[in-house]
Amino acid sequence: AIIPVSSSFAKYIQAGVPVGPISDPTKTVGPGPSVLGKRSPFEHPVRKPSDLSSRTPLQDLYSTITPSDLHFERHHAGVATIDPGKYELLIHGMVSRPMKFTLADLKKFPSFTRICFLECAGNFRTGKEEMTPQDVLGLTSQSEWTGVMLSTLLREVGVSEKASWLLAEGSDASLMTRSIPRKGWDEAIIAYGQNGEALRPEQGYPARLLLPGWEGNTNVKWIRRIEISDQPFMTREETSRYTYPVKDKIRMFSFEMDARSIITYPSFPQKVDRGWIEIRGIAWTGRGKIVKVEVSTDAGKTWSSAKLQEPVLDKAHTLFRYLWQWNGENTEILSRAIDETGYIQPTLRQLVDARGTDLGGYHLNPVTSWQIRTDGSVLFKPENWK
Amino acid sequence: AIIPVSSSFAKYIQAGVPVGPISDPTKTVGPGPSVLGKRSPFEHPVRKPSDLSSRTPLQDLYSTITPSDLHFERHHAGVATIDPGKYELLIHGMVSRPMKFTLADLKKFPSFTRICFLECAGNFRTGKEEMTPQDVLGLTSQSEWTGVMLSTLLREVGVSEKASWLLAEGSDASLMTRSIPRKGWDEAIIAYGQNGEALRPEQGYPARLLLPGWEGNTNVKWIRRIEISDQPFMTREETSRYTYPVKDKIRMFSFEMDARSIITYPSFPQKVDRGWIEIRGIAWTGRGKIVKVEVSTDAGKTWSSAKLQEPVLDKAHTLFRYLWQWNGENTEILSRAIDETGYIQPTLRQLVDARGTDLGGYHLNPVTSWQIRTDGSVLFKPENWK
Amino acid sequence: KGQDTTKWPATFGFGRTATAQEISLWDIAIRPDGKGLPSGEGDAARGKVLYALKCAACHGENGRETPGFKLPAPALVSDTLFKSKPKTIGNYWPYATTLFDYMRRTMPYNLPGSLTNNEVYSLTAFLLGSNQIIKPDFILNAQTLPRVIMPAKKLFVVDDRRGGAEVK
Amino acid sequence: KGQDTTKWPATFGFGRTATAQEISLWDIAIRPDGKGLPSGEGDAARGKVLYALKCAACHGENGRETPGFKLPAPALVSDTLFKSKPKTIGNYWPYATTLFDYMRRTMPYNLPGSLTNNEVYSLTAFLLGSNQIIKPDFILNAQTLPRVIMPAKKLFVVDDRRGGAEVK
Ligand code: HEC
Ligand code: HEC
Ligand SMILES: [Ca+2]
Ligand SMILES: [Ca+2]
Ligand SMILES: [Ca+2]
Ligand SMILES: [Ca+2]
Ligand SMILES: [Ca+2]
Ligand SMILES: [Ca+2]
Ligand SMILES: [Co+2]
Ligand SMILES: [Co+2]
Repeated sequence: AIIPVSSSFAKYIQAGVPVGPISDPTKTVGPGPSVLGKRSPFEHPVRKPSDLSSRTPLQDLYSTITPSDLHFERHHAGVATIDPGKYELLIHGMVSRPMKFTLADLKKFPSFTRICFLECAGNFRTGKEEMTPQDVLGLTSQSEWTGVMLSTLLREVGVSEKASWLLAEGSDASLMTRSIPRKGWDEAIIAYGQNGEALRPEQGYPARLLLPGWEGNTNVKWIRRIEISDQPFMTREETSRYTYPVKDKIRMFSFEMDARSIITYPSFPQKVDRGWIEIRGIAWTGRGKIVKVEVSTDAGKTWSSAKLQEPVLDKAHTLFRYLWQWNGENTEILSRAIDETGYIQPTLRQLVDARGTDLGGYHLNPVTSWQIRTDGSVLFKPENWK
Repeated sequence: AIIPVSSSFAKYIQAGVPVGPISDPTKTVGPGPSVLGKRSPFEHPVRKPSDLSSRTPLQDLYSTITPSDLHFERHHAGVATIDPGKYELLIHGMVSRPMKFTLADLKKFPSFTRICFLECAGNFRTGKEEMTPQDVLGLTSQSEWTGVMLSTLLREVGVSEKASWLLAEGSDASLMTRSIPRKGWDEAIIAYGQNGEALRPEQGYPARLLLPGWEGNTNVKWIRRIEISDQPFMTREETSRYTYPVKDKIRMFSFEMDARSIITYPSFPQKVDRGWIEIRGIAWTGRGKIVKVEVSTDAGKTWSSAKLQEPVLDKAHTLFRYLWQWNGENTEILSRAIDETGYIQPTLRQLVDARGTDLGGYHLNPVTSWQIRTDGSVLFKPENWK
Repeated sequence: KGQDTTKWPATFGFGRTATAQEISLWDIAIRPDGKGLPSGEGDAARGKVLYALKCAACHGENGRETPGFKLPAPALVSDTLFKSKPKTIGNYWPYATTLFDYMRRTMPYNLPGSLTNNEVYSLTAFLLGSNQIIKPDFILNAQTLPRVIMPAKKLFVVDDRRGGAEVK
Repeated sequence: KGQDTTKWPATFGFGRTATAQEISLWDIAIRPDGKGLPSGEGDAARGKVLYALKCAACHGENGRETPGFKLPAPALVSDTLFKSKPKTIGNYWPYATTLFDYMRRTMPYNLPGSLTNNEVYSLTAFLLGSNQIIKPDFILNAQTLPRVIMPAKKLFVVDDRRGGAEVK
């Protein structure tokens, strides 16, 4: 830790005053106000990047808003750089008047703000005990989004009553495209704001589609075109990707993210002490609100209701907390989310029973479990289903 | 704007491919996932620092969460640097057992999260037409805070029933101290989390007092000591500062921040076009929830209700929006907040009538007004009350 | 209370009509029925040459997984049995039009948008051929491509889950 | 629904008892009744010398505003009329104990925490004297300081606003 020394009175600070990493803060005038804040030199939360994505450090977060620079990433041809002055959104197809909107145009329309999560449909990894929540489920984050409701723009172009699907197309080098059925249009936002400020480049600057609760990939980033149609386009991302085997079939167009949860504390590689522990985590569902989270501290034999942090928002990460007195013995702790449709987050076994062993990598939302060892160490419990 | 070129396939990118500030993003593979995100090179929101404080760029924000690096600052001896491993909070005085808590101890207790605003009691400036919302009211910001309820800690130390005040003391070089009466204890939080991550240094890392709705200065940062007492200590910050003349008296212990609002769009130095304009702004009150914001587009002659963004939270910045068709003529636009106690944000004239002309600089919450000129320019309307 | 009662106008007047030229420049998506396919044509022979030149570096000499070697890009050729691994065009892609659409917008990864329509037709023919879906001499164009029936098409079902207690 | 029904224990057992020594090291706040004042003493004559050495650079030669010159720190001396500007110790501070408490914790700004208790007593005496509140030879200590009555004390009233329609 390096302590910067500067203040409006720095000129008065006598040479020889001890200033160092462990100087007494009550006797050391600190730096004055600045243009942009920085993290404490003692804090280093980071995303975990791979070639294709980067993961949010869920275990380092205390609440539900993900700092924008820690928002997970998944892009298919890198982060596009878009000049906001040249940006335009085209809406055409089955409309009375095809139109182009500049970014300034978009910002002039009546605006809307909401907090909701985003999650990659491929979120969830297992395989070894030395995994953190970031490793297991880091492809989800939450922001406060602002933009213009898609319905406001569709009103301007005059959408045909016969229209039933639209194609959303990005302007990155993958020209990402997804077909969105009419049931997704009502809540859709063309978002230009994220956590108070402009969208971050990795989240689609200057504008993206936001479909609250729907799989991340449908929330097309760097959006430049919307084509109104009466059938899906069957793009690569909705056929050869983001589909998954279910017994002898392949399931496609799974838009809503299924309810799930994860305990973020305690988790690997943390250690716990015998005594009272507040088990903490997040739960969310693409189908509305979380109504209940249940926690088991005896490897799934019994379950009790956890406390949900108010306000519980629609399609939003919901904090849960559960008090537990650990007696120092080996055990497993688990959580399961229950959403307003009555859906209970299933076990991996239930998913395998329903879908077969060739599960694929999408829309897998099993209950996950942490093993607590007598020495207080916490390990992920990998499960194998093949 | 400089475009970084790197990706997992960078090695395949042929030399000679045109890459530059205005290259076609659909044909340029962007950089891959990274450890920490950065703002778009086209966006430069900044705080406006003076010797003593820095102000949040309210006019650049789209919603209610202030990005942590843009949170306003006001400190009295610079930003303290605290080693979290050495941090301790002492609670003593009229208690059965004086105790010290490490940061790790604080984090083990049952935790609590809420969104609320912070505002310096000295927020509000006027004086010239060329002022932005940041200049006028930039000493307020909002975060999602997490910590342990003060009441949880007081339960551990066993507070005497006779206790009625406590002293909160910071560990910065000003050893900031404020006396807090019992009515403030229930909602008080010892916060260690801000917008998902650890508190930022400027907001009191690793722990601060949070008194939702109370004047910023009472939310003692870098808190190291709480002394339980049966009378206030009459510290410098609650006597010679943060007090203000009211006619022939000096008013002290104004804890709750009075309801106020500001239009952030349109505002100086923006320009508007004739036609439909969505007037936008924020309103907040330290006394509960905002129940209504009224907007006038005819210099205060008539007022209409604006739309509030749901959910409206207790002691929180509340977005308001109001649709207006501007006919191109000179006018003034204003907003006024109404809170759940029935309080209506007053005009400067009303404040002068109630308090006299020697208003001082604290707890001034007048309705502010933007002048719209025929050329579309927007200017702040300074008011003089001497 | 807390509501702006202003009636919305029929139009806010922001934005402008897009010209036909602007639309056609961006209107590149192709539907399974062939809507959106450009004129031009191609065949596997020409595709094979292009593939070796522009694609093999990432997708492998013949588009197949090479045991013991990790390709920087997905395999493109395999047999047409659903249960076989890896899942590629032959056993997992329901529409041939998707191949044209996807390759034209994204490939080659390092130079997206650089292929001509004829080149994309030829590469599509080559890959469909390699996956034993069309004959080596099949000519692909806007008329023939939508008629190619993919083996995996019959496997696809639309998700019918709507929440509720059942795990599906 | 959405509630953890676990009963809280009488104590969670986190944290530890603070020792008397630890408390006394940090327990520096002083109340208007003098509780918290340390032993020791001081007077204006000694304070004047200290002031010139350690304070005058920021607060001005005699603690007064100099017309046409902006001090880097607030003026400390003015007359004792409330309506007079600037508002300083003489006309605006309700308690003399506050002066001791504040200076000991924060001044001199560049070396906070460097003054001895005797030095703080002397500087307090000097500043109270300069503001014509105590006589030049008054000895300040834990007994005499809380007895000093400040001219502004009678002006202070506690905010009694509780919301509602009235603007006050
Ligand atoms: C520089 C490396 C590179 C080159 C060269 C390249 N590709 Fe690719 N290709 C990729 C990557 C990486 C992906 C996966 C992209 C993704 O998943 O977003 C891919 C995906 C594909 C896919 C989809 C595969 C699937 O299973 O979904 C096809 C088809 C394809 N490429 C065809 C081609 C053709 C044809 C060429 C030559 C004209 C080509 N590629 C050249 C890297 C490359
Ligand atoms: C390096 C500059 C500097 C020096 C040296 C300095 N001060 Fe200060 N002093 C300040 C500043 C700046 C403030 C205002 C701090 C604030 O408002 O947070 C201040 C405030 C004060 C105040 C409170 C004034 C008010 O109106 O609230 C007193 C009393 C004071 N100083 C006394 C002293 C004494 C006594 C000394 C010498 C022992 C001293 N100062 C040395 C900069 C200085
Ligand atoms: Ca995506
Ligand atoms: Ca329990
Ligand atoms: Ca403060
Ligand atoms: Ca209106
Ligand atoms: Ca089309
Ligand atoms: Ca004390
Ligand atoms: Co994804
Ligand atoms: Co303040």
